[in-house]
Amino acid sequence: MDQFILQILNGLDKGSAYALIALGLTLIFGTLGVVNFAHGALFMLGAFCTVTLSRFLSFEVDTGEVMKTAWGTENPVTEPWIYGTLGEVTGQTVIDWAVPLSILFSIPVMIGIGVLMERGLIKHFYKRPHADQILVTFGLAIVLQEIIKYYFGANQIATPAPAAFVGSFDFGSLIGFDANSIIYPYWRIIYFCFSLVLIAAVFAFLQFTTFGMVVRAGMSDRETVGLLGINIDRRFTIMFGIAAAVAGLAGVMYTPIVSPNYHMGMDFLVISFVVVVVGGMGSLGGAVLAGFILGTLESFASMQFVLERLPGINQIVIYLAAIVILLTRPRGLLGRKGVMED
Amino acid sequence: MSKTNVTRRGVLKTGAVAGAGLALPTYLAAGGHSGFANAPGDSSVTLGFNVPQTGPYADEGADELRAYELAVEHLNGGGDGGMLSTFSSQELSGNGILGRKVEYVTGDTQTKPDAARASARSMIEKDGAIMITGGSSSGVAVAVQALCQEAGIIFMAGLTHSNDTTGKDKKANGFRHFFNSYMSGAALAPILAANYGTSRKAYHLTADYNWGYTTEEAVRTSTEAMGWETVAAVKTPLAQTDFSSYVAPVLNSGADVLVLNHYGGNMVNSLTSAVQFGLRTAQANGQDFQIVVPLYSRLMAKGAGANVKGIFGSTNWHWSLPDAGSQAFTRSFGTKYGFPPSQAAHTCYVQTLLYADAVTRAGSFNPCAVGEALEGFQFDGLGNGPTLYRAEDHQCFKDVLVVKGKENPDNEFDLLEIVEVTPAAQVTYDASIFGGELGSCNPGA
Amino acid sequence: MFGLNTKDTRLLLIVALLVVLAPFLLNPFPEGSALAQFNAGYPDLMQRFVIFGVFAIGFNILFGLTGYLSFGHAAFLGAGSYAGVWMLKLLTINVIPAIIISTIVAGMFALLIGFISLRRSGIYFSILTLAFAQMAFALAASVLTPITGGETGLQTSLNDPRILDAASEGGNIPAPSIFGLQMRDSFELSVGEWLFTFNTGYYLSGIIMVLAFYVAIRIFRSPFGLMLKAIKSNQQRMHYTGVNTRPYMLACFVISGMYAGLAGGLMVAMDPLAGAERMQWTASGEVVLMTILGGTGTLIGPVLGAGLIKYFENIFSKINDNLLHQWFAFLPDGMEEFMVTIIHPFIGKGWHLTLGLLFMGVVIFLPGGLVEGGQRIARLFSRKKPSGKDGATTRTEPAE
Amino acid sequence: MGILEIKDVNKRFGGLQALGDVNLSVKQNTVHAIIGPNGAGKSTLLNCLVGKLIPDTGSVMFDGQSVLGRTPYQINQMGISRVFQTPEIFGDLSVIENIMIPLFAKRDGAFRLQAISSVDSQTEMRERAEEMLEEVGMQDKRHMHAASMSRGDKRRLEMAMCLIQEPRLLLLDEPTAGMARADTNNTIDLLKEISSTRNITMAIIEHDMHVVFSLAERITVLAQGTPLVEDTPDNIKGHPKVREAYLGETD
Repeated sequence: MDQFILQILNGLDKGSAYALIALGLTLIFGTLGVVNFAHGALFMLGAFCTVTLSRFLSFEVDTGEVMKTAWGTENPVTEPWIYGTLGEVTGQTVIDWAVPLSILFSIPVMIGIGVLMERGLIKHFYKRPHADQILVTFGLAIVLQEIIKYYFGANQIATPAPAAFVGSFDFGSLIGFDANSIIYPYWRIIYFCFSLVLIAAVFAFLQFTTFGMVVRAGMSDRETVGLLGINIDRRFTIMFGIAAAVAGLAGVMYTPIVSPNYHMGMDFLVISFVVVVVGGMGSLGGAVLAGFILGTLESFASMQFVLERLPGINQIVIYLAAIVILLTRPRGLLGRKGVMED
Repeated sequence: MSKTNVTRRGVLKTGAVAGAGLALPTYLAAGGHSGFANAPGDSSVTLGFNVPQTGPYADEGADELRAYELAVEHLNGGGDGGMLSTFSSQELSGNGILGRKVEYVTGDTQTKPDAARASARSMIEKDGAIMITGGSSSGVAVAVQALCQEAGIIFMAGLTHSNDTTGKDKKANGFRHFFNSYMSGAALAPILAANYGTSRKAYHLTADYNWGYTTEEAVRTSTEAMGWETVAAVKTPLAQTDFSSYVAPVLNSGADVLVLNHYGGNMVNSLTSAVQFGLRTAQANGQDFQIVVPLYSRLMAKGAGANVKGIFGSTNWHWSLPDAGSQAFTRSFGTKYGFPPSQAAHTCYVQTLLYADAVTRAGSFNPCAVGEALEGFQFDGLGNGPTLYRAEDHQCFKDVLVVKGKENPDNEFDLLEIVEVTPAAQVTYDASIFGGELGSCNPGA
Repeated sequence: MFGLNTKDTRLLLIVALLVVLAPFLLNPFPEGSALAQFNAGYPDLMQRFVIFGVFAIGFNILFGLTGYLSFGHAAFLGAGSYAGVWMLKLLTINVIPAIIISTIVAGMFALLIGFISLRRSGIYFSILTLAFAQMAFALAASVLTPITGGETGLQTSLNDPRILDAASEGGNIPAPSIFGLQMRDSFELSVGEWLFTFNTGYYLSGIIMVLAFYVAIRIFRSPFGLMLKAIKSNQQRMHYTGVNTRPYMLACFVISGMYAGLAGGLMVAMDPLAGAERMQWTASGEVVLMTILGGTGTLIGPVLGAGLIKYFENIFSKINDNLLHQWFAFLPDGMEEFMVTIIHPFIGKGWHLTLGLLFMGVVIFLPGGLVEGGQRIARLFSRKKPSGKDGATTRTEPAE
Repeated sequence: MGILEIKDVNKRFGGLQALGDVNLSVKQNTVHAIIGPNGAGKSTLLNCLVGKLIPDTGSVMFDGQSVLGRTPYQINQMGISRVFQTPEIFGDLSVIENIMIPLFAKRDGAFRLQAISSVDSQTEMRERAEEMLEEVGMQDKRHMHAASMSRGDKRRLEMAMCLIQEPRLLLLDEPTAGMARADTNNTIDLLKEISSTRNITMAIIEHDMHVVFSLAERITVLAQGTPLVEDTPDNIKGHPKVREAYLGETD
């Protein structure tokens, strides 16, 4: 039973990651109708906002001393510049809090990247065939990846959560199980809560603001809204920026869970498309729901007693579930009719 | 159509066809005079360095490439000579290989068997490479080794740790210096028993592919021989990035040790998850919970950051080894590139030297002669103590290092500390236990 | 000729001629010259050009004609490869049975996946095919290791039965051959500084590619092809025209899958190893990119796209700084360093970057793919007539 | 006994009774119009005839065979063709190809794999297609991209695509909707010519009374899913119930 509850927690946690990534994608793909293969790259760029900020904060400057290294060269002794400005203790704390700090840092950066991307490239492709969109965004994804690889290397980069969040929360004793039977890491709980807040914020924004209403109207009938004298193009640009920021924030918060490398976006690309389509094209709620369903299924499939009975099920469960859902529900969970069906 | 596999590019390049201006076509018939594929010309010889340059192992590949460039420099008499002076066989004198200047071509394996073979074939067919070396996974090593066997080229494996490379998939033209899963298990088990006791219950997470299987098998067998019990062994998809659903159940499974049969990104991520779930600080069965990583590399340790502290594992070589060979190599590499070499760099450097030495001793580039010179070759001074290139399976037998994550690293390269140098004798096994057949050497012509 | 109209015949003859002369055309630079690095006329790459050409031609029969974007076509390539290696292991080292069985097995696999996936259209179809292929890949790399060799790949080995062959002598695995002629056998011709390689495997693959191309032209020009184009254009009207679109789609999907299987069979015939990553989504994505890059729906486009991507993968990844220094050695030291620094990010380990820029460049400046580029160049020279639907290729108009 | 016999057809969408006890008989070789105000169930009825919808109860017989449970393509193969409100043609293809596709469908049935023979070599088929083009006066547009034509030409093409299949029943869903007066008149002439020169039955759904009274021999007035009255055009014109239910409202 405790194992079961643990896997539900895992499922919610994984699901929140999938939902968050799919949310950004479905804003662009499910609603603007652009097949954006660069979405994974946006997720990756978000993660590298964290790396950049943490690198910047802990950028080492010479202290003036020189030390002989064990491999025979003489290197100057260095320390993070921030020690010089804030003192060692405060400086250390600021570096330690790089991940939460980069939430603030990444929002403007990611919106900027999103807007730049839309203005510079994507807007010329709204009316082009999906095939062309695939080619251009895939090309862009590769270019973005390679730029990151050029500066940060291919290896994973450790980006731990602040020391205050290390450790786990004991759910078990809270609900009457043995102590330590159901423990869950603080950071993952934070990630889950953060996702819920972000998802809720995006929904509220689209539902309750005039901007959101116009965008929703524009999604269903771009030309009519255009005729009303509303500059829908500009709003779509902002929408793209928001989607990029959502993807980026998903990446920022994910860094302590999986150390980022330049390739992480590609690893998530396929799954995020599967989540969006299983959720149903054009449905934000569907994407979120699909994220949680697939995350939970994946968690259960990785349990030992499941694997003993169905070896390899953990390898395929997401795809199997996707096939079953798409065959029983023609437009995914909550898809709108006629969106990317031809 | 005349039958020939001989590519004459090497010959042409070095000007053997001097009649450059001749308008008359020259038909090259079977290259019978040399008797083997890609026989080099008189002035230079081309080696093929096939390493991952894209994909998750690109950094490891880059380090391998640095080592190869260093080896070529040393073979051609440049730099400080590195391990040439400490190598027990003093045949190499810095004038290339058999008096021919060493040149090289590079390629990208992408850590995919298909791409690696394409790259290797291009080196053989287009560039006339006489030997192929490199790689950072067993899938690639096994694939390229088989290709070299077919093409009649010597393959000097880079980083490949699966038993299969010199076990069931061994080939007469292929040679491995790196250690393997079996040796990791054999070296680790006594240290684990000494540090964690003999009444431990282990939980294995195993990457779901060939290397994972052989590593799990090796560690299980050797730890169970010490009295440990295996509670569970769960296979994890190679593409997995978040291991929470695999790690979460471990604490309540009755196990008190977690063995991560993962490499590269898998290991970094599973270890990160394990530490997040508090396994490193937990208690189980009245003992401190422990984590073990059978195969360590410095790049992995770097990716996992502080999570590796105090965690045991094995490695082929480490730059902090005190012997003269290791020191010479580390100094030479550090001077050129500004940081110490990785174990992948070391094995690649050594393999290049070993090949050059074997050619020199054999007096020929013929793969069969080279293979004969390597088989049963005993040497020292290349960093792992006295070493044997066993004739039966073309596997090197040498000391294996048991290491653990350093508690207080001095710098970003000083992440592992050596706990034990397990002598070669303790990790040697019977050549027949993994099956497979070497076949006979193929000179390619 | 051959049941084709003049324009198609001309196109077929041009392709056949290019295949025959490829060893010359792809090796334009003399051996040992600085530019020899750009030569592509060695057996492995030439084989890859034509084999991926077959793969892309087949993919285009599905995507170009019907507009159904399969994102799991690599599964058929992989299934064909595995079937091929098993034939080489069990039956005979002669490649003919291997190639035939590969095609059939892939066709059956496509029938199964197509039957299910074709219940949906658009993006839903794409994701279904993707899901099937990813399952095939994940299982082949892990739990199916006894059948597929897992991550290491399936290879021929010394103790394979090969029931039709005489016991092999010596300790070497026989190389794939066709009636005694080994695939890797080459004949070399040296003309002055130039060296040209004529490889058995390449010509076998080349002949099959020309045949596959010929069949593709026939399909494009057949009533069946017309029906498929009509399905792409207006599925609704098709239903009310008395046409059952499902069997047409399924037949098209299976034919396309068989092309992929044929490519897989040829791959293992040239180089007897089948790896699981051949089925991964990246491999499926690659053929999509090849087709779009070359020009979706055109006959020759996919072949060009396949060639270009393989060229970059195999040639640019092998350029290293060492070579750059050789090329620019004639410049003064400072300039040499500068040039090397500028070019360095785009070659060797940066070849992906170049490829990414190429994708973007083509789709931005040549909306119809490479074929459009070719047409523009042709127009520049001839200035005779504006492009039309009557060209040798049937381009779908991108803008509506 | 008519060629098309609709008996007691009912269709509900949730709480809405879209069709209630529809009984209708279309005589062979007549032009039968179905009119009615918006929401009267005209389109629902049409969709029940072509297999897009299945009635909850009742029967639809075409030439003595039930069409219920058959798919659109099967019903087309029985000899029923349909013209849509907005012309449904193969926009990506040329005009002549548009004509040849239904011809192949007629000759080969719902599916026949002819992947190797060439379209160009099917001279007999091509000749018939050319004849049809001439008949509808589009012979000089044969190589045009169908999508690039005017709306009137598209309608004409769609009509030709239906006629070349020599259907026994042609269903027309507001064939002149959105057309200019001149185009409408052309279409009326075309339809008149078709009905007089061919043995073809037509069922036409139409809003435009001008069209209806120019063409129809029988008219059924549908209101709230039920046939109100069925009669000749002259009688319908003066019918008080019709005025009340339909004409009075619109005009």
